[in-house]
Amino acid sequence: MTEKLSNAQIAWRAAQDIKDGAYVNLGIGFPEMVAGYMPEDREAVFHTENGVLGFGRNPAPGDEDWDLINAGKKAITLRPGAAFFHHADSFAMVRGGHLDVAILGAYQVAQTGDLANWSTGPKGVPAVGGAMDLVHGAKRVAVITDHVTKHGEPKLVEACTLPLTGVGCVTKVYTSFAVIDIVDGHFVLREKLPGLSFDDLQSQTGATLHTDGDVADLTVPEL
Amino acid sequence: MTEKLSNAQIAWRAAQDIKDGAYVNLGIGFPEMVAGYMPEDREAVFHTENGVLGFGRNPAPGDEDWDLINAGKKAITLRPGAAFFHHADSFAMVRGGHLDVAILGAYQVAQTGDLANWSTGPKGVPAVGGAMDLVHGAKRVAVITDHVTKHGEPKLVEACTLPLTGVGCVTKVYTSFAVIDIVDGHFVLREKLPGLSFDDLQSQTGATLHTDGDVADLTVPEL
Amino acid sequence: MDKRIATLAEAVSGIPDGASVMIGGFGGSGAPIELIHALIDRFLETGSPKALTVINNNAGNGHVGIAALIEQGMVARMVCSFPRSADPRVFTERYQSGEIELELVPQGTLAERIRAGGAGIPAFYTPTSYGTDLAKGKPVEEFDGRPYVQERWLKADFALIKAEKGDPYGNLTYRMAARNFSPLMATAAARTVAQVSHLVAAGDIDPEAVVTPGIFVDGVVEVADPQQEEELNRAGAHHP
Amino acid sequence: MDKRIATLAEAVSGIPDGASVMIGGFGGSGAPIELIHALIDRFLETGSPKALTVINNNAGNGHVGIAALIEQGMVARMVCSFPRSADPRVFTERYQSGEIELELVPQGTLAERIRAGGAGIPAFYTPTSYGTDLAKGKPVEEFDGRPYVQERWLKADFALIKAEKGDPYGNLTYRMAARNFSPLMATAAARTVAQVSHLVAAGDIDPEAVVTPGIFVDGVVEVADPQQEEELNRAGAHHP
Repeated sequence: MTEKLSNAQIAWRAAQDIKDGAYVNLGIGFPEMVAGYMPEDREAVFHTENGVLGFGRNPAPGDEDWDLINAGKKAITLRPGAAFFHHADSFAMVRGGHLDVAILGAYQVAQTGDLANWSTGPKGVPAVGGAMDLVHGAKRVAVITDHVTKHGEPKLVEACTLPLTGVGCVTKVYTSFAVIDIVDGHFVLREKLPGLSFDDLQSQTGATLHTDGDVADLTVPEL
Repeated sequence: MTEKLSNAQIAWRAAQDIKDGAYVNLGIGFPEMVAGYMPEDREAVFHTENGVLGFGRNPAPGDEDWDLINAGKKAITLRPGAAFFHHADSFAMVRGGHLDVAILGAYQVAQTGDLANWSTGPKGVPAVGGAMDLVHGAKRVAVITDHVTKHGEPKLVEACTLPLTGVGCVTKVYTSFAVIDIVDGHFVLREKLPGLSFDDLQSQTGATLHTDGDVADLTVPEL
Repeated sequence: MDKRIATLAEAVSGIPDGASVMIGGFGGSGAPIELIHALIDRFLETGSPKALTVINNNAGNGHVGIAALIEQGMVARMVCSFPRSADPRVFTERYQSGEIELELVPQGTLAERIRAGGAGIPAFYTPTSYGTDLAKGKPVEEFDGRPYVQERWLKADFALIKAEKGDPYGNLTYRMAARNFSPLMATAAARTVAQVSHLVAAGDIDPEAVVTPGIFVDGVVEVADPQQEEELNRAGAHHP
Repeated sequence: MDKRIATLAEAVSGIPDGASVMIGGFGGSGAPIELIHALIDRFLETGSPKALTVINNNAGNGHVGIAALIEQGMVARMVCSFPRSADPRVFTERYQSGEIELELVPQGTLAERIRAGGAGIPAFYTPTSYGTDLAKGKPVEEFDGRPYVQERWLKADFALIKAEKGDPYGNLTYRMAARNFSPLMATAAARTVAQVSHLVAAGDIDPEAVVTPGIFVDGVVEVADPQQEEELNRAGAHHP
């Protein structure tokens, strides 16, 4: 079993690439962790689909106001400079290219940038939420994900086999093993865990890994 | 020279058909007079394209606030229950069918309901404003106008010769001589000045006048 | 001008079988619980309305609000973006048994379709859903070299929404993230009724602060201390 | 986050020759006179920017604001709905001499095109202008048996707007009917600068009262006692 990053560590790594002053949307669930690892000298403004810009940490249990929630229906708090707006204005921000980055989870990411993250197939109740809007709206769409599924199958693939969320939309993937850019239809490896060989990483990746100059060590703090 | 209604009297007559509780947009200039003749027991809410609902009379000279104007750039006042909104919301009200009636001026009205009221031809600087939106938005589009031009030419015609504002949009015309409905591509005379014969009215009208039952006397107060 | 309605029962009295009803709210925030429950109470007394099409971001949670509406068998069709919740069992069972039809719409497209319905825009183009299963059968057009999907406006017979303040002209304000879809739905329904937590006099809402101008609202009914869906569900509430 | 800009000169420094500039205001209400005059002053000092495309409801009045911008020969093209005013001579002369090109757009279509630009909607359908000269050359499509004209989004390189309050995050409120096109233009320009009558601290604008959220604004510059175009014109003012 290869050493791998925890979800917290993947989130930490993704947070390091968010610039000061960025407007950011974090997908429901795992991506929400990214907010907790912003470098202290940078300020990002977080957007949630349901009409809040500039929200902060979750309140302490018992302090929730359930009219003040995020897209994942978790209670949030406001930071100075926050604003409320309706859903059409909220998605004008998304679709209109006003968000600097959206960080989403994934079932599969293809080397073409295609993303599958909303449906695992015809069984069950389909639910899409705002993901299809985010992938075609934010200036930069990044994915955070385990490198492989629970069953050890690659999540980074040549072409998605699951229903697509968007076509050619993802440009960066932070996984439990590596940091990978998507450039011109290729996975370009930028960072990998120091204890993992290139060949081992390739064997757990469903499409060819390219390099373009040095591959840096992916180093993250204990969290 | 035939007796004819003054602009104030035409405006008065149009005002009598505005129902209590109606949302109303009045075109720039002459149509603005209609607001002054609303029956006292009825309340209409007036809309102006530039983002005000529920405005009232013009302020006294010297009391103007030039950030509070109507589409004709005249200073206005607010009534209780007024609201401000931006231009896209304002035209959502217009285009979305939320106004009960728009009352506009006209160069020509055709028996088909076509309206020409924005351009007298290629000379001069063209200017359209909100007229083209209003004619396809309000639930009812009425015109107030002199029955003939200054040169005695009919303004009610078979087909407009001036550039159109809208196609098949007008359903009622209040003129200096008559009140006329537009029904299935015909002018249907509802009221005429008592001193004017049908034949005389027809001779000053550029398309066939139809009747459908009695033609009432068009009676208005001295104003 | 007086759009005040005295009772919840009266507020929901005009909704017939087969009507399409937009219901405000995102999860529990903004859910007009009292209006929904009044509609259920009417159904329990009279057997109507049923076979409703309900438009909401979600498809109910637990056994109150929209979930309770579904549980009573009043809903034939849901239009929503995310029919999952902490406790989505009521919808899930009806959906899987084929009793309820689902039209799944991306959230931003749902918002924009409703806005378009209210703004008289019959169709628009969006990059959202291009190349996905949700774009199947929809016209695609290229603008400036990029493909877009054509989407149609969405209107409804009724909108039931929750607001914070309302006046007799129908002007409304909202409370925090409870705003969400409600200002859009108010514009897109033939008849919009708002339950307001504070019914105030004309002139008591600053014209600058009005979020939904009264032209979009047909009736306001005061519900002074409204129930919050999330709190009801945490308490395990059922309606009725 | 600090979007405050110290001076008007700095606020307009990045606008190059040939840029498209949305300018807020409807007639004099909402016209960002000081930003426009700062742009003129820059031009008088440096000869730039020129050959601008200006998007505004009107085309200037008298000899201040947009009229003064036109009078200096800085404008190559106007996009507007109503290029008439109490004193439209400056525009009229340049238009009739062929020095300025005019794109005439119905007012509601202008507003909706700008909103579409900000909302990522490349095209939409409207009943407005169907069958008229202003629809010539535009695609027409029928929906539900009624014909509609296809209109494209409108974006700009810059937006110069006037607001009432602004905070360092760029959140804005407006004053009465001075709101008009400005909230839309803020969304549709690559860079939006607002002159604000009151620059307040972060947190001093109630999140419920924000009309333009800061995400749409790149810079705010305080102009504590702004000039009002209508008042300037009534006083016969010229700039410079």
